[in-house]
Amino acid sequence: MKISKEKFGQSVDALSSDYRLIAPVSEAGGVNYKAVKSFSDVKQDYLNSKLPPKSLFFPQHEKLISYVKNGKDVTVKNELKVEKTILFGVRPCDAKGLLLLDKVFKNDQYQDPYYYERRNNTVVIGMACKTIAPTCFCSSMGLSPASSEGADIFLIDLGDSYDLEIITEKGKALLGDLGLSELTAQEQALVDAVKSAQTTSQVDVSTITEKLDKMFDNPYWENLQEKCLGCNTCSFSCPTCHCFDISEEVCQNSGSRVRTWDACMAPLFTLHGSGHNPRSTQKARWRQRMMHKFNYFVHNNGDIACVGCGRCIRSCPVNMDMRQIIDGVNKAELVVE
Amino acid sequence: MEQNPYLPITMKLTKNLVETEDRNINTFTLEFLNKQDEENFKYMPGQFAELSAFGYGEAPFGIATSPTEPGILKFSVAKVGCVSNALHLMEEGTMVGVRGPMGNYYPVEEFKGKNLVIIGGGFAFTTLRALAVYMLDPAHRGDYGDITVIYGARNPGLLLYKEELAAWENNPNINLVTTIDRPAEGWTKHVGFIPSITEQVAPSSVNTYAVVCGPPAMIKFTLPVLEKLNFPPERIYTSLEMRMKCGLGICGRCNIGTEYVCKDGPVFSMAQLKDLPSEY
Amino acid sequence: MFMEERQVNVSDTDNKTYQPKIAAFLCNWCSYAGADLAGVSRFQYPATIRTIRVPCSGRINPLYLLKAMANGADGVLVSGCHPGDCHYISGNYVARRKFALIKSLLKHVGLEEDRVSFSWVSAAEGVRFSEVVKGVTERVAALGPNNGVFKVKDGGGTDE
Amino acid sequence: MSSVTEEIRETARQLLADGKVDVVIGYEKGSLPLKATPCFVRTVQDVDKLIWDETCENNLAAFSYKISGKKAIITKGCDSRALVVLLQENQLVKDDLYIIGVSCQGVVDKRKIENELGEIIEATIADGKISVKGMSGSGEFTFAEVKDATCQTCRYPNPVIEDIHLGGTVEVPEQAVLFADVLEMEAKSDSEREAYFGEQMDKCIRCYSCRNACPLCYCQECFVDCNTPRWLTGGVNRAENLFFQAGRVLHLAGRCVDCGTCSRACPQGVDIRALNRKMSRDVLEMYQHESGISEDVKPALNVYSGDDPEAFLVKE
Repeated sequence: MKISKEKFGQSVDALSSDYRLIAPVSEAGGVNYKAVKSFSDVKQDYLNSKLPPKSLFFPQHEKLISYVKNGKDVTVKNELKVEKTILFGVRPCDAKGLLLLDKVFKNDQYQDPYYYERRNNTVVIGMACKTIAPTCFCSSMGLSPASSEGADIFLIDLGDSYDLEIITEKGKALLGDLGLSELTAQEQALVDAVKSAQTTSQVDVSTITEKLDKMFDNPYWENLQEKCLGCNTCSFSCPTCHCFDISEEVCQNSGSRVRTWDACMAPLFTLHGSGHNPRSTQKARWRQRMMHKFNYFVHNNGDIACVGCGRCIRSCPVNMDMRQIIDGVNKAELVVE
Repeated sequence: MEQNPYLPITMKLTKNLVETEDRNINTFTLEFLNKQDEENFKYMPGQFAELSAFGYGEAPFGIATSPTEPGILKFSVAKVGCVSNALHLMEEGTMVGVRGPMGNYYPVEEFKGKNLVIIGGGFAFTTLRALAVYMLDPAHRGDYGDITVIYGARNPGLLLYKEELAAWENNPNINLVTTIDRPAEGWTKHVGFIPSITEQVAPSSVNTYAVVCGPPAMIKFTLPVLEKLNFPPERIYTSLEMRMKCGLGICGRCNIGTEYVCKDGPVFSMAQLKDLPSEY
Repeated sequence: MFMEERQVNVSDTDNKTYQPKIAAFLCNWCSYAGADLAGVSRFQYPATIRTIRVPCSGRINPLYLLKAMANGADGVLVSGCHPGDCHYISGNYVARRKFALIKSLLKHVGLEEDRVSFSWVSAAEGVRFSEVVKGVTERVAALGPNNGVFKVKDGGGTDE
Repeated sequence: MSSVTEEIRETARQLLADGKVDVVIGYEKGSLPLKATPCFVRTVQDVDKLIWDETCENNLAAFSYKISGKKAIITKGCDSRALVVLLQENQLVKDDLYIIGVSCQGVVDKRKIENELGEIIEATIADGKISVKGMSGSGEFTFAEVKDATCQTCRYPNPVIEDIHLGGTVEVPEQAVLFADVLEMEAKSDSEREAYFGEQMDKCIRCYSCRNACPLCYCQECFVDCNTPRWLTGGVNRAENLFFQAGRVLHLAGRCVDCGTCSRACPQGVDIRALNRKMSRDVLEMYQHESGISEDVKPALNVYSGDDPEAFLVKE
């Protein structure tokens, strides 16, 4: 079904007293998700954001609690603040990324309130990709440039209008009755073309989990990571990476406990107070990265923790290419004990 | 909204006791401020908690008390980093934060009707103490067979809980063996490393479980001894340490393979560990 | 000694009459004694400095100055021995090169030049010490509270 | 294939076959167009992976102290300067090092191309022309148009230290004014500079790729990771990002060899180099020192002179 961009914008803007609108905008570092005042400020033609929208639910730096000390006493305050939000223009890979993060922030025992309160108060409007970058490989990860998984409302850009699909109840509740019209034959053809598109770049992950089950001690890891600088670029730009650190920020008698993004690529990540480090080499850290995404996560959550957005490939300073590494795993010879 | 697992309860530090002669380990006694907090803090021996020194940070420590000791929690902490240093310097009466209890615990249900040998080295004795106290409690003692504790330290001054150890010496419900690495003046008990002492004094492995905690080197050399004594891996338990931040299985640093030590551990049987990558 | 993790907030803009707060890193062998002399000789100078004694101006790490600014100091004063008079022979000579570069870089990134001051004051120069503090205070006061490029607002959180 | 590539392969083959080195650190073709990637060749069979062209942008000196054993390193002018500093600072054992010098025309700045044509699908380099098929169109560039900013002001394209030199040398173009970019920045007002660097710092996500790519950032514990004392909070904002960058730049003052690898590594396109260049200019102007030119010249901040400039002192 179709809605004109103008009308859609009006509907979204009409909600501005209850919801803030987060959408892609152009800024110095590239396109990113930021709060915008009106729908007209939203950037419509973008490949994908430079950084994934995960920071909306899991900010790079956030206060968990704050406290004030008074002599030997202390008062502790919960710092959780939530605003109702419309997150507009999320690409299929990132929407799927959010579904994967949902599984991280809620496990068999705990639920992370900071993430979930924000998540529950946000409506995700997905947007199909009409252009596909050579480094995109979402089709290999069970997605496609037009997969609506993870979105509450899903749009396909038709120029002056959108093809609009309500995916969830939450999406339905947000916009109410929009007065959608039928697509013309020409538009239908365009929608069909977008829906049938696949990424040009593909890798095979069909057997990777089982393969990795047997690869912890494989020599494949030995030289894989030699050129890796150990920076956090790939993790920070990944829609599913979620490791974090908790630290203290203090000023005189008051302070707060904050969490900040951390990454398994950093040597300090696992360093014990005693000086012992269970993952003391970059080899162990890369193995952890691959194992976590393609094996441990699958065993624990039933899904591969990679969505094929290609950001890590685009931003790596030494051209560590996830597709090649996956390929390498597929080709690696198993060591028979 | 559900309870926020990042929000600590405040507890009062009622005692900051220097535990060892080298002044490297202190035992903190914390008091619950109200009944509600205590009721919410239901724990078992082997679990840990995240202790906050407000202004310095938060770190995970094993709970040294047993749930049979109401009203308080105790932690024995070595001075290694920023949080532990701050705790050591803390005046009695100061409020500290506690999040927990976290992780799993020693399988005291599975131990029922069995003999137990508890083997500890150095300051890893904290949750083992909790386990021993739990089982020695009159309400539970009848559930278990013989209890043997083998506890070693480098020298007599480094043994934790000296008064308690002295009391156990004379307690017919528990067989305590203490050892130090090298002979020392005034020391009349065992001298030697834990693996060799274990070989000498360990009870028969028949119907017996072993719980081993200590520095990696001690564990490494004690396991073969237990194997030699015919303890199967399913009946050897240990508690692991990892760098942890959230304690909730989310922050991503304490995993060994698919298992998060904070959430799925810290107590593992040797049989479980054999199936996991050797990354700890 | 174990280093205190605690951060000290040296900024306090609530005062009605604005008095800048200046973190003063003073060499133990000269400027610190100079400040002492100014004190016992009752040479007046504004109570704007918070003295941090260092063993030598050569001990100054650029991060000290950045951290002071980040925590909200309105100004920073570094003072050491006159060239040639270093207790450790050459500490201040080595420091001098560093200081020139620090000053130049901070100006380059847009920090007001007068927020960071360097001087040589000997143990005998009590009067001069008070003059330096007066001068630095005047210039920093003229700039007003630190809202500069290094000042971290609200503990540093951007929370989004 | 360029003749230098041939020579590199031949030299590497000899070195490995003769057992003179355990590993040759060089470049191979990357997975993306116009991107070479560091590679570590340990066997004669792998030697043919090695390449040399305008896409070899990483500073391989950054790997020199991470890789153990005897190693040969393909070394550009800037890489060689970094090696000199590392040798001066005792981070390397000279006997373990075999420096294969190559003169460098400069490297391609992919971002310049991507800004015009979108993500690159295909590209070829031939006869000084770069033909590119991008997501939003095709185009052809001369090498000069897309040369990395660092390389445009490079004064040391030829290695300053080497065990063997391969290929020809590159003539150093005369620069009328050194550090023209820094002078231009200095000429701006304080608030203009503040605005410029502020915008740059806003982009920074503190991934530390600049630090990790830098051959001279080898501290065991970087000040940003230190927790006693904790210099920086985890906050990612203008002020703290500038604290990080300024702290890093000051630590590199008088050491930075202006290879520009920090700026190239940055995924966010932060102009980190502008800060380093400022320090390099100051060091040159005030102390007449350029780092990493000769092992015999002591680093600027390790020495002093009685009449070093003191213009920075208070007037009192």
